[in-house]
Amino acid sequence: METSGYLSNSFDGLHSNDEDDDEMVDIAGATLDFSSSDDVPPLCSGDFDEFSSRRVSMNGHGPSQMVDPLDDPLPGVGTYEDFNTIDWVREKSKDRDRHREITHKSRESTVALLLRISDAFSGWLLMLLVGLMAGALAGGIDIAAHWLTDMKEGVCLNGFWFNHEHCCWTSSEPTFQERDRCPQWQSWAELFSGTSTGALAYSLNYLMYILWALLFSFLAVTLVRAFAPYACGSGIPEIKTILSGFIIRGYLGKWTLITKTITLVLAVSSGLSLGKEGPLVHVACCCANILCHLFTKYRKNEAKRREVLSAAAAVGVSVAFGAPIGGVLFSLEEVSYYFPLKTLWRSFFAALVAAFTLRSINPFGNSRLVLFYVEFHAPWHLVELAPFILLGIFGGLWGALFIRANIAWCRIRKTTRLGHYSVVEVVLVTGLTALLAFPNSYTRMSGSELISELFNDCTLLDSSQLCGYKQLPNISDTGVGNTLGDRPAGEALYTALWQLALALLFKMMITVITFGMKVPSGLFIPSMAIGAIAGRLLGVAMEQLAYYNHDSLIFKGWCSQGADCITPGLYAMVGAAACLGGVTRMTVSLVVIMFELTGGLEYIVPLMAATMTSKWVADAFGREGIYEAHIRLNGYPFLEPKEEFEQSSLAVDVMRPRRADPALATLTQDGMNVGEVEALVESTHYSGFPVVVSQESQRLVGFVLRRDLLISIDNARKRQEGVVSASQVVFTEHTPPLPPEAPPPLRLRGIVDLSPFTVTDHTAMDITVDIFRKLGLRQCLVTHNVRLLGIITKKDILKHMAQISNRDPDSILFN
Amino acid sequence: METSGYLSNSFDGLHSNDEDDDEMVDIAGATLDFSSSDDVPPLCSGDFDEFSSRRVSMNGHGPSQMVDPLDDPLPGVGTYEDFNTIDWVREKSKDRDRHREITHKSRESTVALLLRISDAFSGWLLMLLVGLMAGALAGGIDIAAHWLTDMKEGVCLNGFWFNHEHCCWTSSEPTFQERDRCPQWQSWAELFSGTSTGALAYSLNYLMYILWALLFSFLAVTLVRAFAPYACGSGIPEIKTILSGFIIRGYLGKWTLITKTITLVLAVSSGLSLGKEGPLVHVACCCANILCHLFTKYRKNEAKRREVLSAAAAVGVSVAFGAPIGGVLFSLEEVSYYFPLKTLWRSFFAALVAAFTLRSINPFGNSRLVLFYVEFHAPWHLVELAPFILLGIFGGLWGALFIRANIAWCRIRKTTRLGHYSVVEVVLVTGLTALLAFPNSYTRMSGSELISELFNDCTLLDSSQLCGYKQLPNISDTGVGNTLGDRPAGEALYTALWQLALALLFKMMITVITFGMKVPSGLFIPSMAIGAIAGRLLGVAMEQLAYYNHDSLIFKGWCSQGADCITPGLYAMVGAAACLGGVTRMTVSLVVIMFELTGGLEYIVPLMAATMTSKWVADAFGREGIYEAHIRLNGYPFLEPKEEFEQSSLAVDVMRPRRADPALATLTQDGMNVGEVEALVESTHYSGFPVVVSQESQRLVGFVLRRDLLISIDNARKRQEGVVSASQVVFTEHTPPLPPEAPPPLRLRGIVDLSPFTVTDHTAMDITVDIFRKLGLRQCLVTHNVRLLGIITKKDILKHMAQISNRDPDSILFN
Amino acid sequence: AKNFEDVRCKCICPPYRNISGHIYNRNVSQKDCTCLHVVEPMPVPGHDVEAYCLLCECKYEERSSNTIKVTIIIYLSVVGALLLYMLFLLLVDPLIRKRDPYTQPLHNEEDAEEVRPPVSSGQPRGNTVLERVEGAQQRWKKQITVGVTAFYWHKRATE
Amino acid sequence: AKNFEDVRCKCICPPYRNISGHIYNRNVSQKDCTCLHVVEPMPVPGHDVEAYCLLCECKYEERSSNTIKVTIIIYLSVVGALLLYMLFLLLVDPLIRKRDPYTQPLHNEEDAEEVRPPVSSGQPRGNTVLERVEGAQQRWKKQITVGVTAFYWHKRATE
Repeated sequence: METSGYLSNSFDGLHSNDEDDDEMVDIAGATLDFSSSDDVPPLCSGDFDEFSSRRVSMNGHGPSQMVDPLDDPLPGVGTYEDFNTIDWVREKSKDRDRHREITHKSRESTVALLLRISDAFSGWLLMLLVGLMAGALAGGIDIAAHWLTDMKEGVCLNGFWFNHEHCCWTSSEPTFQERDRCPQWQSWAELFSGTSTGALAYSLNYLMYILWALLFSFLAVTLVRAFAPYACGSGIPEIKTILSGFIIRGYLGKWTLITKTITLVLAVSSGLSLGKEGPLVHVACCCANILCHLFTKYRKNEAKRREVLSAAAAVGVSVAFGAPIGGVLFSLEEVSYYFPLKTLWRSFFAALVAAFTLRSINPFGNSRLVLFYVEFHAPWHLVELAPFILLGIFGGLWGALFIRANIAWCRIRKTTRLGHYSVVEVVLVTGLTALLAFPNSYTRMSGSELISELFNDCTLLDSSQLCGYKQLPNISDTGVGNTLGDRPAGEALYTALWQLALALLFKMMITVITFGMKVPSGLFIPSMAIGAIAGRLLGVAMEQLAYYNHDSLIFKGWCSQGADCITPGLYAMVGAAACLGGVTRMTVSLVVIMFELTGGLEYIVPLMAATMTSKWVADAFGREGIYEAHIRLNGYPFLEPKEEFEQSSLAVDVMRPRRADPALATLTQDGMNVGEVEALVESTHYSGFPVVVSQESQRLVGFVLRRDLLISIDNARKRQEGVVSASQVVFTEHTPPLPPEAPPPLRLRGIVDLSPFTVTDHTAMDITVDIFRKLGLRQCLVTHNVRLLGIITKKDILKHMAQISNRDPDSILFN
Repeated sequence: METSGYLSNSFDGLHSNDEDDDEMVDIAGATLDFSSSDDVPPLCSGDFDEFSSRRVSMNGHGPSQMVDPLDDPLPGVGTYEDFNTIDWVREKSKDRDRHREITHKSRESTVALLLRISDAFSGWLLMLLVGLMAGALAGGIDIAAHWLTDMKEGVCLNGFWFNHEHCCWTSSEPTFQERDRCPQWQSWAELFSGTSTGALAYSLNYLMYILWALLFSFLAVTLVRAFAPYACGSGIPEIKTILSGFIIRGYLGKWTLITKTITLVLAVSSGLSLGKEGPLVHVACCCANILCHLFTKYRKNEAKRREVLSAAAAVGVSVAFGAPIGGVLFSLEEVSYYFPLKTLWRSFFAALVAAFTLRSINPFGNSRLVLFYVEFHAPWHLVELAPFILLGIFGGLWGALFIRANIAWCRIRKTTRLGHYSVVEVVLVTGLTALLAFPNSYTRMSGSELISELFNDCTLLDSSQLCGYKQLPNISDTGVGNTLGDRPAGEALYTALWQLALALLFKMMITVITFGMKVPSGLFIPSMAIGAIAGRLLGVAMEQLAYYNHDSLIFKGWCSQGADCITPGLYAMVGAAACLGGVTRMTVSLVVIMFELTGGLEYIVPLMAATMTSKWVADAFGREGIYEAHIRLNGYPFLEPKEEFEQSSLAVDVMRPRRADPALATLTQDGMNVGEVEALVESTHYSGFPVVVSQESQRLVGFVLRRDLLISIDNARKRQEGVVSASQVVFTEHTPPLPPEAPPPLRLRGIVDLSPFTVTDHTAMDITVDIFRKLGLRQCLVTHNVRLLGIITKKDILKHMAQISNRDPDSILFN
Repeated sequence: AKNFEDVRCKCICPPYRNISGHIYNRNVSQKDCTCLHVVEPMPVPGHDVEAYCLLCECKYEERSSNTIKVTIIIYLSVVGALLLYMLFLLLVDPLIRKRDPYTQPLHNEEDAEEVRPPVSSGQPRGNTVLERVEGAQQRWKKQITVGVTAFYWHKRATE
Repeated sequence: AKNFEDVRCKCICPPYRNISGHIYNRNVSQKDCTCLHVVEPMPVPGHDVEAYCLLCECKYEERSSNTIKVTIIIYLSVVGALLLYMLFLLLVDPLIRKRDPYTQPLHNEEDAEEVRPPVSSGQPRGNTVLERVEGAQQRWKKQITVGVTAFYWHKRATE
């Protein structure tokens, strides 16, 4: 039963042409009315006429004018199967043809000119729409997640839709010590038992907390399972792979978008150790992909669409952190594969629009885009670089450790029977998290709130536990301004430190098993929280050290009595950057994101020192970031652009066929009949065949893709009269003379790529890899003195690279 | 006499191998002792041994093990001539070979392992050095230029080395109204005539101002002429070309560095309408290039060196604007050609180090890196986007106009006899500038000071003319904070506005004829000044409009009486960004630079709106920025990465030989003797020759560069016994059997590139152009069914592109 | 028009001399959001007001309670709809299961027939080549979404 | 040790009531750089001090006069050296001009001989191919640095 399901599914995949990313619609949304409006895209009304005219030119009665081999004469020809890699060169060339045609037509009529102008601006319009939609969705997610998170705690009597903070928004009841208490907000204990203190109230609250958490996570994992399995995880590894040219149909479709948005809120609210930042990138990419369907230019071209997706990745980070520049750099540094300058401008524009939309929605009610925005401008001293570098080392070690542990855990999940119990797993982990998290106030609060509290610098206005310093008698004399000098730690602070240390351990454990579960889960917030806790601990330690030793050699110059010389919030920030850097191996984009969070350039050097140290330390234990590790774990065909190819092998060592293999399967440009071609195609599983002049000379004419060949032959058999198995297949420009009784030949020059990429057998593999990366090739032919020797595909290269680094070459699953 | 000078010079150029960028040393620095220490680079002591061992393997007695065709067996082989383009693929492959060798060796001994580690970190060390050196130089330039600028005005009695501000540093004499007057600083009139007011004093000061200006500019142009003609101009067009792979020896050499540093200070101080920002990029690149000589890895590899230069361009902008992130983006968006992620990290590091160095030098005494750093956080209203977009349109129009006017003027300078009188031209323009600039206080001050004053927001603390608003009676009641509400303009402000309008006109005229003169001259400051004036004018106009119509429909919502709703300084900033954007066509990097200048994210949207409008408007009049226009004016071989190739031509249309031309000059892999090869080489001027199996089959074996061929043959004739004109030249791996009496063959397989890039004749030119751009090719061979048809070089492509856009293809001068 | 409930001016005043810290919260316009207007009653005598106000931090904040309400309601209804749909599928499942699983998918294919290449129905279904290609995908899907996909494919085949 | 001259605390006080604006400038350490320490004599009576000081802006600034001195002196000496060298070249020019211009450049080439490929002296000088290659360069140089290069090449040939 399962097998038949796969087969019919992939069969659809082979022949779907327009509705490329919405296969899920057919499946889960069968009774919803999405599919019909989408399968015939609104802008593509002339499909039928085009089709018939193409058929005529295809079958070649009359002089064929097809000089351009990349013209797509049949629907289906020029598209890709699911789980395959696109050919960037072909796609870009297709787009240029399209553009040229529009330019050419625009000289003829005013309407066409207007069409051309609208075509030129459609990219910007699309960016605007993506920004608006992603910004609005992010705003909605923020509001809903906040509300649901507070739901675990209690309910607002003013209106059930208010979260705790908004419930007490206009109340004048909160006092300086208990800022969030107001009569309108009722905790579950108050609501049920009428009392807010005592053991009963505590246990009631504890119970409700766990129950809600379990409910949310159960709902999340069930919805993901039911509607869009692709909605699980952070999505960044898959988006990286998709941007590099891989096709995963439905990964960025409507159902994924809806499910991910809904379940992300549930997952975040359930109190699991995960964040919304990574999934927001996935959500933004889904938006972009869906909006691409409105524009022919982007709907029909996989390469152009990937430009838009690169920009969407920037938009995702922009709304996640309120950092438009950081988002663009993140997309450039971490996610994108092909990032031309035009995309740079556009993604910047889209990121700005999204940030602006989010700001106008104002989800936190404080005109900030993130909860943990900080604003302090305390100076730092050169000596402090030493603890910052220490934090970098911690971040690097944690990053390396986390990646190893998480990958090991995911591998267990994949290979053992554990993988079959994803719902149970999620519910169990949530229960454990909630059980352990509630007693400690620093784990009970959400990740963003924790980070916000840790980043915050203690001023006179603060009354949190972390600011529980001993009051000095002469405080009011310090005078103008809200900053305070260093003070000795008080009782409250020591308690907070203990709790923080426990929270650190707990978060470190739980994050390893949380990331990779079948709910949407981002890694940024947990990593930052871990780093921020470590940083804050070190910061307070440094502060106390400076306070008690302000006359020692190190502190003498800059830490006089009563001066404010150490800012623990800054340490938390640096620690967060270091841990995030260690896990994701980002550097520049991370620094820019942090610096947009703080709005000040003062801390670039500390942040840079910490992230660089973190990256170096983590790289010493393993070159891959968490995303690359997950890509490899899943066996996606991803050609890492950062990795240098070190081996001295030649193209001839990598190409197929190997010495012992049978000869390369080639087609001749004439002399083969339909039956032979079909037999050849069916006896092999290659995705393309070189066309040669003759089997003896092996002189290369071109390259034809299996999919195009199959579709064309099938089409001809159905629509063209007289095509039988004995008909000759002709790839040449002019039909060779045939015996009079022969059936009419099948002319297929239109689907032959007459300019396939070739390298000589002596080409060093490093150059070949470079060509594959930079041009985005799918395959490349190998020649020797112009005799065709073999073929190298992206998969061959990946297998070769896996072999070199002593990994299993069969872990590369896709073309 | 001139001709012989050229010849012997270029002859040196052909055979120089190690001292690649310091040819100028031989010429101008003959008696200085630089040359000998540089021609033998300190790290390359084993040159001789390498040489002899290579020679043995070269001439091939014994089995040749040279599988790698890119090994460089002779000094000189594998290097490039002056004014030629490098082959990126070859260079990168060379570097990978080097790296592989080091990795291989490091497994053998500890010393080699240490060498490997030092090699891996040498890139970072180099970046550190570049940052330190460029930061220090920029600090020195800032201090010296400030001092010299004030020298035009007077002298400090405390110590002649203090500028005006530092002269009055500790003085308590300055009053609130006249902040810069103190008895220690004496204007020339005070010094000579004893009085500081009256017509006599004014004329004395006027005269001294002009005389100093003339002296500075005369010195500048004379030094440039005498020591380093390459030091003139901004240098960015040439650096762009160099980064794209062109070679201009001496352009980044020691003499250029010294001369540019010295004359930049003189040129800025002379009061000409030019800035130091562009030349600082050139200075930073010179530093990087010189420091590259310390590291074998970078000295010997043109591609690796260009990575360092890309980072250096970022460093230049970083120190010019105190904007490390903006600098990196500038390098990425505007200057660089090949910018891998590794370079991104490194250039960010170098930019930070440089900014840090500059800050520790603290040239302005206020811990800021630029004079016109601003810090205001006044909010802006959505309605204000309209004037901002107006400023964008102004900036775009001015950018387009400036580029046309300046290019026309430069063309006149190039083609008429005016070009012969560069000294006279500079002196005349300086005289004119000084004569017209002195009476108007806004043109008399330096460009940065003007921008600083225009960007500044009027607070209670300011007393400048631009803040000459009418005092309202209830001012002291506005209470806490230093901001002020809108006020009506007073007498002083109206005067200032008139002066600003005149200054705008004057700056617009004079900048057109200044840029391109034979002194170091940057364009950023004048462009920004023009935009800032226009912006400030519009800002004050808006402010007054809002003040007098605060009840009208537009202003009602946000401009209540007494509120501070329009910030003229913000308009100046937006105007500056718009004009700079119109001239240079930067977008993202410009916004980031401006936002690092202001230190706040609030103004991203206004800045983005203005720069985008400016770019679109300017692009409507001409696609090129000023740098691209200058590149084309000078005929450099620069393949614009931004430009899309629109034509549908095929490779066969562009390749040489054309249909009417004689056949392609090819070498056969055996069968030719030395004399024939020499005759073929000398009868053509191609820079490389394909090697084929035989003249009949034209089956391609490889490609050999003219330079390598010439050097190898000459070397063999000198060093190898028995090589005469009749000796066979053999490109095959195994020597074919020769008649016994024949002279020993000359084996040259080592210099043949066995994997030349090939495309088929049917390849569309857009794909070919893409390949050239992305892989950095120099030439590509064209085949048809594996028969060699012709060759396409970068120059052919550029000529083809020039022809398409109806330009003169002969304007492309270089390979 | 702005809801009166949707603006507030919040002043946080830290401890000062012997007065403990206090939070003041009032619905006033942005113009009036200063310590002098919001802090009432003023806890210090007249000459100390300026010094006390200097320490206080007043922030004007806006929100849109309508946005919050609408967002939450939309969110809840989407979740509800999804849950209902899922329940529906689970309930209908046993009914459909009795029918031949192969007849059901045709319903979709007929809809999309016209824009798909007509070859789709002529292709033999059990093609061995296709099976081999599918093999890899199947392996992948098993590894990645095992458990999840089981549920999902099962549903698909039985729809 | 920091020079006492190299630190200052500058307070700018704007006009307040009937007191005109004033600038105060004192050599004090960073800790003491507050309005209360620097503004002396205080122009307002005791109870107004806090309000007046609120308006004043005090900035602590540091500089290094030694850096300035050294930079300027280095700069001037480099300019001087360059000018002297240029004068020297101009003066020696007529003396050298009498000699054969072709014998002079050898002095340089001999120095560099060993690291250059030995072929350099065996190559015929007036090679037509080379001349053609050089033609383009010559054209370029003329166009770009005409005037400047004339002076410079002239000097080179006569050295």
